[in-house]
Amino acid sequence: MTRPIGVYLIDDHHVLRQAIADMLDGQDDLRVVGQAGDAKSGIGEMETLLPYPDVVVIDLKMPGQSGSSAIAQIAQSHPQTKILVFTMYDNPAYVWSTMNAGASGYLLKSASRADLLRAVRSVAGGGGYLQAEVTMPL
Amino acid sequence: ARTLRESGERYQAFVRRFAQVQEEERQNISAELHDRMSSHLFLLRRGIEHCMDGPLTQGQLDERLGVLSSRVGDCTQDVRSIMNELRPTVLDELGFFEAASEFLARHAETTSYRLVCWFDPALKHWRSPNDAMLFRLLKEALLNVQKHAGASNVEVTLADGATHVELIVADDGTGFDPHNIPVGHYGIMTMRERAAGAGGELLIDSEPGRDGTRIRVLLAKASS
Amino acid sequence: ARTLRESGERYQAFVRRFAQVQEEERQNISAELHDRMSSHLFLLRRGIEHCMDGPLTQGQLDERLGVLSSRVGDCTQDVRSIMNELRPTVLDELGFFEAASEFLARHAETTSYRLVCWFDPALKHWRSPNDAMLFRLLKEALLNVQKHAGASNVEVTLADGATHVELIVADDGTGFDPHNIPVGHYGIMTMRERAAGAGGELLIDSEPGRDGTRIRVLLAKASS
Ligand SMILES: Nc1ncnc2c1ncn2[C@@H]1O[C@H](COP(=O)(O)OP(=O)(O)OP(=O)(O)O)[C@@H](O)[C@H]1O
Ligand SMILES: Nc1ncnc2c1ncn2[C@@H]1O[C@H](COP(=O)(O)OP(=O)(O)OP(=O)(O)O)[C@@H](O)[C@H]1O
Ligand SMILES: [K+]
Ligand SMILES: [Mg+2]
Ligand SMILES: [Mg+2]
Ligand SMILES: [Mg+2]
Repeated sequence: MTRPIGVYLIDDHHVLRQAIADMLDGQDDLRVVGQAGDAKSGIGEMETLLPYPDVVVIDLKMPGQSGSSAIAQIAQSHPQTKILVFTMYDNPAYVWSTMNAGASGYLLKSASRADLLRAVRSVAGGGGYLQAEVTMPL
Repeated sequence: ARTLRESGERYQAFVRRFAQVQEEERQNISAELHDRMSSHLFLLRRGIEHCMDGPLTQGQLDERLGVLSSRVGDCTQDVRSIMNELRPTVLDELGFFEAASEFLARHAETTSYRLVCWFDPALKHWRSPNDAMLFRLLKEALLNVQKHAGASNVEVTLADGATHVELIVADDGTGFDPHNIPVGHYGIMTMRERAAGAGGELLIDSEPGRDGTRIRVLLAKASS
Repeated sequence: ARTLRESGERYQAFVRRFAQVQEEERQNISAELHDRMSSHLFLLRRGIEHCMDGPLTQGQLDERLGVLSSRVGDCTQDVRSIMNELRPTVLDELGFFEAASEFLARHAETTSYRLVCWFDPALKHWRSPNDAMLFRLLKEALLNVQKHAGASNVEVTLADGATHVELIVADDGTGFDPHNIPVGHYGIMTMRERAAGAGGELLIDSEPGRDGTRIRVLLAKASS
C-alpha cells in the first residue's frame, strides 16, 4: 500500500482541531502528522518533520501571525506541499488572496465531512478545491 | 464667531450624543444577535428532539437530520453576516480597496438608486493605517444618501493622485447647504473630524435644490 | 480659563477618540463572535453527521443526539453571554438594581480586591429611564479601580434618599487628583457628562496618596 497522505492542522481552536484530526485519521489513506494552535509554532514544527507534510489545513483567523501570511511563507519554502484554507469567512477577496499566496483549496467551516475529505484528497492529488458557496458577487 | 460658552455646550452635547449612539449601537447588535440566533438555536433544539421522537425509519431519521444540517448552515451564514456588519475582517487583512469593493457589491443589490463604482486598480494594493476610517466614511456618506438625498444615481470613486488618494461619493439628489447644518446632526461633523484626525480633509460640494452632492475625502497616500 | 481654541481642540480630540473606541468595540465583538461560534457550528455539523453514520442502535442514536443537544445548549449560552456583555437584558427587564447585583456577583469572582456591596432593598423595584446610564457608570468606575487604584477593598453602595438615589463606588487605593486629569483620558469626563445628561451629578472625593477614592453619582429618583 502507498504511504498515506500526511496532513498537518493549524487552527487556534483546540476542540475543533481534534475533531478534524479524528475525522481525517479515521481514513485509511490519510494521516494527521501534527497540529498546532498558531501559525508560527506550526511552521516551526513542520520544519522538524520528515517527510514534510503533504497537506496543510490552515485557519485564517488566529492569534499572532495571520493565516494568509503563513500560507505565503509555507508555499514559498515548500512548493510541493498543498495548502487547504479552512475558515469561517466566505469573502471572495479572501479566496483570491489566499489562492494567490499559494493555497490550492478553500473550504468553509460549515462544510460537511464529505466535503472536507474530498478537499484534502483533491489538493493532495494536485488538484484544487473551491466550494460552490464561495462565489464572486460581481 | 463662536463664543467659548457655545463651544463648551456644543462639546457637552456631543459627549452626550456619543454615549447615546454607543448605547444604541450595542442595543442594535444585541437585538440583531437575538433575532437571528435565538430562533436558529431554538429550532435546532426542536429539530434534535424531533429526531428523538422515535422509533423512526432510517429514511425519516435521515430526512430530519438533513433539515438540522441545513439549519446549521443558515445559522453559520447569519453569524458571518453579523461579523461582517460589525467589522469586515477583509479590511484588516486586505485593506480598504477590497473591503469597499465587496461592501459596495453587496450594497448595490439593496438600494433604490443605481450605484456605479470606479476604483483605480493602481490602488488595489495600497494599504493605509486609515483603512478603517475611510471605510466608515464611505458607509456614513452612503447612509446620508439613503436617508436624505432621494437620489437616482450614485457614483463612488477611488482616485489615485501623485501624493493623495481621493474617495468621492457623488449623488444626483436634492443637495443641501453644508454651511448650515442644524444642531443635533453629527454625521458630517464626525466625518470631518475623522478625516482631519487622519491628516486628511473632507470637502463637500452641495447646494440645496441643485445637482446633488459630492462628498470628497482627501487623504495623503503615505499618511500618518 | 480655557480659550476658545483650546476648547475646540479638546472637542476634536474627543471626537477622534470616540471613533477609535467605537471601532475597537466593534472589532472585539466581531472577534468574540468568531472565536466562540465558528467551532460550535463546525462541531454541530459534525455531530449531525455522526448521527447519520448509521446504522445505529436506538441507544447509540440517543446518546449522539444527547451530545448534539448539549452542544446547542453551549452555543446558546455563548450567544447569550455576548448579548449580555453588550446589553444586560436584566437591565431592560428588571432595572438597575437586579442588573447591577448580578454583574457585581460575577465581577467579585474575578477581582483581586475584596468587593462588598450594599444596595438598599427599598430600591429593588425602583425603575428609571437612566438604568443603562447608571449601569455604564458603575462599570466604568470599577474599570478605573482595576486599572489605577491598586485597591484591596471596594465598596459599592446604592442608597435611597428622599428625592435622590446615590450610587457610590469607594476604594482604598492610591487616590488621585480629580482636578488635574491629564489630557487624553476620557473615562471620568464621559461619566460626568453622562450623569449630567440624565439631570444628575458626578462627585469625586479623592486625593493623591490618601485613603482611596469615592465616586458618587446623584440622580433624582423621579428623573427625566
Ligand atoms: N447626500 C445628501 N443629500 C442631501 N442632504 C444631505 C446629504 N447628506 C447630508 N444631508 C443633509 O445634511 C444634514 C446633516 O447630515 P448629518 O449626517 O450631519 O446628520 P443626519 O444624517 O441628519 O443625522 P446623524 O447625526 O444621524 O448623521 C442632514 O440632516 C441632511 O439634511
Ligand atoms: N479609582 C481610581 N484610583 C486611582 N486613580 C484613579 C481612579 N480613577 C481614575 N484615576 C486616575 O484618573 C485618571 C483619569 O481617569 P479616566 O477614567 O478619565 O481615564 P483613564 O482610565 O486613564 O483612561 P480612559 O480614557 O480609557 O478611561 C486615570 O488615568 C488615573 O490616573
Ligand atoms: K488513518
Ligand atoms: Mg481561528
Ligand atoms: Mg448622517
Ligand atoms: Mg478610565
